[in-house]
Amino acid sequence: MKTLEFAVQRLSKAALVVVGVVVLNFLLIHLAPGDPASVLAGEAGAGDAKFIAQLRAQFGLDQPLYVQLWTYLKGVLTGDLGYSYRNQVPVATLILERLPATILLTGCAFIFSLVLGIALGVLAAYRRGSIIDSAVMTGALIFYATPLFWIALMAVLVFSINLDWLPPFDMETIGAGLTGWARALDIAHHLILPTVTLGLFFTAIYTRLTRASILEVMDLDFVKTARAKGVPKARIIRRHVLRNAILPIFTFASMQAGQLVGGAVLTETVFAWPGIGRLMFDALMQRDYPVLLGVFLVTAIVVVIVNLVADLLYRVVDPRIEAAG
Amino acid sequence: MKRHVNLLAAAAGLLCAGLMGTAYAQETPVKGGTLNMIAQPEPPMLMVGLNSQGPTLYVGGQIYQSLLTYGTDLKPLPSLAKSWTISPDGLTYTFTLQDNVKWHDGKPFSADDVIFTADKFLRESHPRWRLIATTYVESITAPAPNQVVFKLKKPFSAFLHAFELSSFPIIPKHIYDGTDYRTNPANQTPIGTGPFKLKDWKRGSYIHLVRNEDYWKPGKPYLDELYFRIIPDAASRAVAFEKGTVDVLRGGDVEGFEVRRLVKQKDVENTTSGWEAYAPLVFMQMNLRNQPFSDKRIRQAVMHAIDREFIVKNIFFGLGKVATGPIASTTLYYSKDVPTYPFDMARAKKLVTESGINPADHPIRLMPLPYGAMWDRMSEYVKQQLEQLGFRVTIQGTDAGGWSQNTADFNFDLTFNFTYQYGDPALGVARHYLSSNVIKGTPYGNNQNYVNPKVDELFTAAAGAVSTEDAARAYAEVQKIIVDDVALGWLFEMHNVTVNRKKVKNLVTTGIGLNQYMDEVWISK
Amino acid sequence: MEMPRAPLLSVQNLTIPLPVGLDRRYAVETISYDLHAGEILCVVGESGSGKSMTANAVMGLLPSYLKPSSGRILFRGRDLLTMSEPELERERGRSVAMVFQEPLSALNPLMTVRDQIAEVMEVHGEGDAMTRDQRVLDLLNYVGLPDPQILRDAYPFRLSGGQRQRVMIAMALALEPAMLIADEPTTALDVTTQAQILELIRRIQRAKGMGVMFVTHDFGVVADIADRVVVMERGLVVEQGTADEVLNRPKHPYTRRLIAAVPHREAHAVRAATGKEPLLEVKDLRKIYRSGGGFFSKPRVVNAVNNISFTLRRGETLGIVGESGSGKSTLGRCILKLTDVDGGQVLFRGRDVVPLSAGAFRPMRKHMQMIFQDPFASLNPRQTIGRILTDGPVANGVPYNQAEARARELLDLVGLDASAFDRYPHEFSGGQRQRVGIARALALEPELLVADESVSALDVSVQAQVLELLQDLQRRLDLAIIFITHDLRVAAQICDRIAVMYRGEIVENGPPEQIFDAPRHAYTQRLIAAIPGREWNPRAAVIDLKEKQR
Amino acid sequence: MPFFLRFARNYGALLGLAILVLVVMVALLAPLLFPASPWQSVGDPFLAPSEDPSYPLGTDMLGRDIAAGLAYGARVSLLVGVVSTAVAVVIGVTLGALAGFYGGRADDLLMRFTEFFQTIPAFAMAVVLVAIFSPNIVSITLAIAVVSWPPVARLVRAEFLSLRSREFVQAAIVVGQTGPRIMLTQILPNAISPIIVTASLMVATAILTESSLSFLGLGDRNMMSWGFMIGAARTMLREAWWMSVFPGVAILLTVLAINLIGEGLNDAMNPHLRGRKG
Repeated sequence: MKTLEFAVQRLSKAALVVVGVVVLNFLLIHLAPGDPASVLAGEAGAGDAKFIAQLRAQFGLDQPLYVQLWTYLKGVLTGDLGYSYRNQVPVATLILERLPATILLTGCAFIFSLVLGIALGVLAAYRRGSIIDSAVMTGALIFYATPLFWIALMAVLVFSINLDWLPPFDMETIGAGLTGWARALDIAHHLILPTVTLGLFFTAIYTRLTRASILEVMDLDFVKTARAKGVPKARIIRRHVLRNAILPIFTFASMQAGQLVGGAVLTETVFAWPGIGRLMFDALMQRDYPVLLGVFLVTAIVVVIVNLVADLLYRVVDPRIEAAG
Repeated sequence: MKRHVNLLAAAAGLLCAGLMGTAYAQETPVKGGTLNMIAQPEPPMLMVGLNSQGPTLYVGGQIYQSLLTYGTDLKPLPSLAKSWTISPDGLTYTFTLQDNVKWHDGKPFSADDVIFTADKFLRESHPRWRLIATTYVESITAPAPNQVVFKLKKPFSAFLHAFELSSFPIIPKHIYDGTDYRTNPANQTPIGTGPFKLKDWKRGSYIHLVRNEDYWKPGKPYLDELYFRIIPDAASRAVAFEKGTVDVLRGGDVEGFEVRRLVKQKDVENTTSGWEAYAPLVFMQMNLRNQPFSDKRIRQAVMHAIDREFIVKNIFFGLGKVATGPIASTTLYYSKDVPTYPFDMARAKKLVTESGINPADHPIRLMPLPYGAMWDRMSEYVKQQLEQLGFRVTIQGTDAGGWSQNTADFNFDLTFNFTYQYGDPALGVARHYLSSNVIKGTPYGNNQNYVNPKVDELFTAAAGAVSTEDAARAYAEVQKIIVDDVALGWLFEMHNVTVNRKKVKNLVTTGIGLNQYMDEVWISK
Repeated sequence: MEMPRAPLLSVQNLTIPLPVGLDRRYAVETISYDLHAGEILCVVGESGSGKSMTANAVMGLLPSYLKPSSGRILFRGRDLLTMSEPELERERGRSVAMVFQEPLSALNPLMTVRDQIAEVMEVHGEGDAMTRDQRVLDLLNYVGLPDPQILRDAYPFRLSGGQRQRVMIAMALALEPAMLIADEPTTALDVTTQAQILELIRRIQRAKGMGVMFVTHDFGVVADIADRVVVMERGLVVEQGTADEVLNRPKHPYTRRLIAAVPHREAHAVRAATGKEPLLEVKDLRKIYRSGGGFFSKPRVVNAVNNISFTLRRGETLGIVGESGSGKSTLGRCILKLTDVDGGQVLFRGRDVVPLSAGAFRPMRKHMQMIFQDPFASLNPRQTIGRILTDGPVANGVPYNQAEARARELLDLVGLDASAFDRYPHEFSGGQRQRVGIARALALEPELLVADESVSALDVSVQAQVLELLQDLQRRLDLAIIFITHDLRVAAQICDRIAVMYRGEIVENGPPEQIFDAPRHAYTQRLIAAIPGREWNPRAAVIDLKEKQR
Repeated sequence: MPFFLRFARNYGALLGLAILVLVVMVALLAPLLFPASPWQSVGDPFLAPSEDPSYPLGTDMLGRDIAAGLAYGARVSLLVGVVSTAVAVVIGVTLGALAGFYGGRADDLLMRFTEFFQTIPAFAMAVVLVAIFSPNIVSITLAIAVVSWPPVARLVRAEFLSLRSREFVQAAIVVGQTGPRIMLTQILPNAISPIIVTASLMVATAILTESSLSFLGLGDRNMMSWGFMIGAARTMLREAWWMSVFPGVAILLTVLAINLIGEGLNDAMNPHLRGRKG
């Protein structure tokens, strides 16, 4: 199969997944008890039945569920993700405003955890049985077992409050009026704690996976062939083992991309990061369904795109895939 | 060791403050500067006519203005209304407006805007004003471009207290007339008459207001910029103040014990003033429809079983005062002469026994108010206390949405709430006790189903009284009855503390505190 | 420098202990043998004999838990066991090269053929990029690969098994080593490919004058290629000598037993099955595999079974012979409805089973049973032998007590101890397990047995026993057997008729004599010609042994 | 039994087992160790550890005993961890087995369904489920189960797919066993060890998820839980470190222990991997 054809086929499958996710979420959320109109009315200071009925009609909540679903799907197809009950802004605007922050955070955490995890995993595998191996694997085990929010709290306590090295929250220094490189540096400075906190758990996963994968590949016959050719160990790891061992890590990592967004809910709350993780949580607490749905939709799209890119890259790296179709 | 350092720092702080105090005692306001504050939680919008949540009023109060504002003694003060008169029969209120007021888009402000606000906009979208307008207001007219006259159908002793920012913000007619208010795009770009204009709003991050150069008070405001930052985590908000990222903490921005710690810092001052118009009063709401709370003795037992001093001291970190009844001690017509419910477990148990109700037969669902840690602790405490009376209590956790809906649908056994009193009992208190206000659909009415014709009668008489004395007499009587009935389980009056760096001057001057537009606030260099 | 007569490689009293807890103490014990330049030394033995161990020890490729405890491995007079890792690395690939059994897994899937061959030269600092490139081309040419220009940029998965093994050989030859170790290099290949690779190795060995250590289990291969032979049994060298001595005048009883067990075509009386009613009739059977296919591309279509027809009578054994991919196993699976069929009929006792649903066919299954290839995979490791033997009858409605009694009888019938009933498969050897597999098939008293490569995974001696058991049972129970195998020698030994399959079709069909002596189809002829050790008659070598047995 | 011997040779796993046994004991004996409810104010608020010997781990802002909270919290963590995993395993095994065994359209359908669930971030989905069905022990357990079954389904599908073509399964078909029977008696027992290993690791993840939910205020308000304790104490990190440090360590140790056991099980159940361990 040609790559283009593969991409088209894969895209249509991805679109199906996204639609499935939307329908699933829509039904789930609307099955739930809790009426957004009454929440909104409550927030307006008080509310009477007439006022609430008026709000319900305005938001289309008085329609049967399938009509609401159909309306929503039609909207989504034309890029209209609905209107936020609470914020009185189109959902798409709200999400697009917040999305870059989350992509920056999760993207950095993704790269951070992948690079560090693979590096540590390779180190541990290469020095198998040594103190370095034990230290790395113990560290990985501990970070794998530590709750994310707890690491976040401890990191703030140590690095912001006690040591005062890093800013404990926000995405940039507000009102500093920085531009260009100065602003980028400022954001980078703010990015360190959330990235590391969010990334550590995944670093631990990738470290363990990389080590296991490398050791598994080292048991394969072609490594024996390479040794029989007289290839030194370091070169065997570099040229033969690494590529074969890391491919599955990449696939796994791309599947984990969505989980990063889940972690972002916690991280963004603790670090006041203006991203969609927090938007989702706030929307949930306020029964702002269109926003909630929109966040899930966008997340699903991002996840699907990441998977797609990973698949395409995999095809480039691994010649076998194309033949197998 | 640490304590020593703190002491030293405190001493140094005192010394500095002392020196500075003498040096700058007579200083005059200076122009310029940026004031950093926190909007918590992030307001959904800044259009105060459509949303009257705390943060909306806090930020929107700098943009929109009302006819009147109120002093810390609840006396009306001029705002967009320069002066006012009341006819002796209490039926005609005449307001004279400020001159040369312009909207942020440059259009002139006039009596037409006030009439539009009162007759159309708020009548349609503001539940409290709608009630007042339909019950009492006969007509609203503008005999002159700077004059508005309200004619009432019958006297209403609280009428002059109905023009506060959250109750009566003035809306620009030229922008909203004839549109769908809720979807009007101008909601995102609020146009008011206030001293500050919206510059930009980065959702999830900050709201940025800048000085209104055409403000109607010449030479004001002093400040150039206001930043309202969005910091969702309470601990982070405390850190933000500590590190000087923000200059002001509003009540509720940080946890009570953080307040205790932060006010000890040098260069920091605090006040509980600025909440008199709202006087939030915290209460337990027991559903009177079902056993066991349908029995008055059980309700009284509950009151005796709860150590309200403990709640104030240990859960709310001293930021409050035990309430004696439905009316806060700072609100008009407060009366001390009511039955009391001291903490007395023995008495509580005796009352339960007298009622003949077996507590074990009546499992209680306790629905906490989902507003944060202190409220959760209070629920946990109340649960423990009631279990000591023999009740089986289940905490039913909900989010804000679930809480509103369950309360509004009367689907609860026991919950918590607090009420703003708006200066006059007729505005903020009576609504919880009038039998006419047992209405499904709102969490802020008489949801507990308290019905007492005598109370209805007295509240109506007080509201319609022309003289203050008549009103006071009726309110005194009604308080006695309600407290004896334990219509609600009043816990305490919340003291919200405003904490700010001392360099911020003139911050809290009125009874609406930080919701007051900050045209007089300045920062010393 | 060296003495002319000194051996290239000399293994002296080599002992390699096994980790504690295994069934024996030593992987190999005080073994000694020499390999001279210019000769092919075959190390032959059954599985577990330790025959590959020295090969790996020479290369320093033993797994970490195996360390030689005594002895020496002298290569050109230097002890490889005392060399440091960097020294060994210098020798590997340059002086000694190795070819492995499974060419697919032995090649790095993510490197092109060119890179993998060039790497040998690169790590030994031989030539520059250009000369190495040229050398790769020459080598690919030399090992007889077509279109080296194109093929060198291919990835291993694109090549056929034989091509991959040629690439491995090219890689081994890159630096013209003095010694080549080939560890079962043809075992994973089809018989025709095997013949070609053997031919290639022999040619290269002669041309370069290399010493080749050739590890194999197949005496046919030994007969074709060996100059000298080392026979190993359970870690010991039991016999060594020239190929002629060992193959034709074996002295050690073990060697004699092994050679006696080598399957060989022998005239056996054709039983009179022709008169009986046909039990199974297959008519125009078709099975098509489709793979891939998307919106734009056509699916790849393989006619795995293409219009196959034959008849099988009670008491008759039909051999289905073919190389991998010929469709022979698919045919077996089609007959037993383990896979869907795309056309044709399978008449069992006159009733077409093809249109039957899985549920409707289930009651008929007991009449048609199967013996599988892999004795390790065909028994559920979590069930006792008793459970395995009774599951079938119980599923067919036989009361458990009865099924149990029958199972114990069957254990006796297939030559297993009655105590096996309560034991688990892992407690048994491969041959014993295959007996269990046969007992399981017989438990349902079938009329038809399909045996799919049922002895291919067994060592020759065990293979011979199992074949004998099958023949014996068939006689006693009057079974019809479809015997699927890739090994013509085995088929010739037990079948009444042989059908040769090639690319989904039966290209030739007849009694063994006809297939062997007068093959008509070109493919059959190729197949016959490729049988290893055709010139050698193992029966002649051990005639006395055979006679003693009878 | 060689299995136990193999397991016991793994010191990490033994350590994990020891910790877990301790945690389980504490959880079981909580009512004996701490007869008062963990919600009951028993001492002065904000007692630091060892400030009052009766409360070796200190008290919280309402004077509740941190040690009692830990003991009762262990019950919730273990209960939620084990039950949600059990539910997830049942769902995952059922769907995975059907997809893997029957293949074809059923497989396509089930796997696409699984994919929907995998595309939504698990934690975010758990948060939503718990919030909209109101937080209580049942909704939390089910929500965690609902977001954690897809990996089980995929694993079981892969196992069934590969075991299905194994000869002993073919043999079971040939002797006339029915599909469900083959799945239950032939395939499942052979797929059980990876399932057990995965399940043990899922218990650990479920405990982490439960604590994260409680931390966000979405725990069961009637049951003391470690995540809740941290969530309630987070704002007092500086004043009363013990309130959040001890529950954090409890989570860390428990999850660590379960992971160690899971790895031990993995090594013991897949002996061919033994050589790989350092």
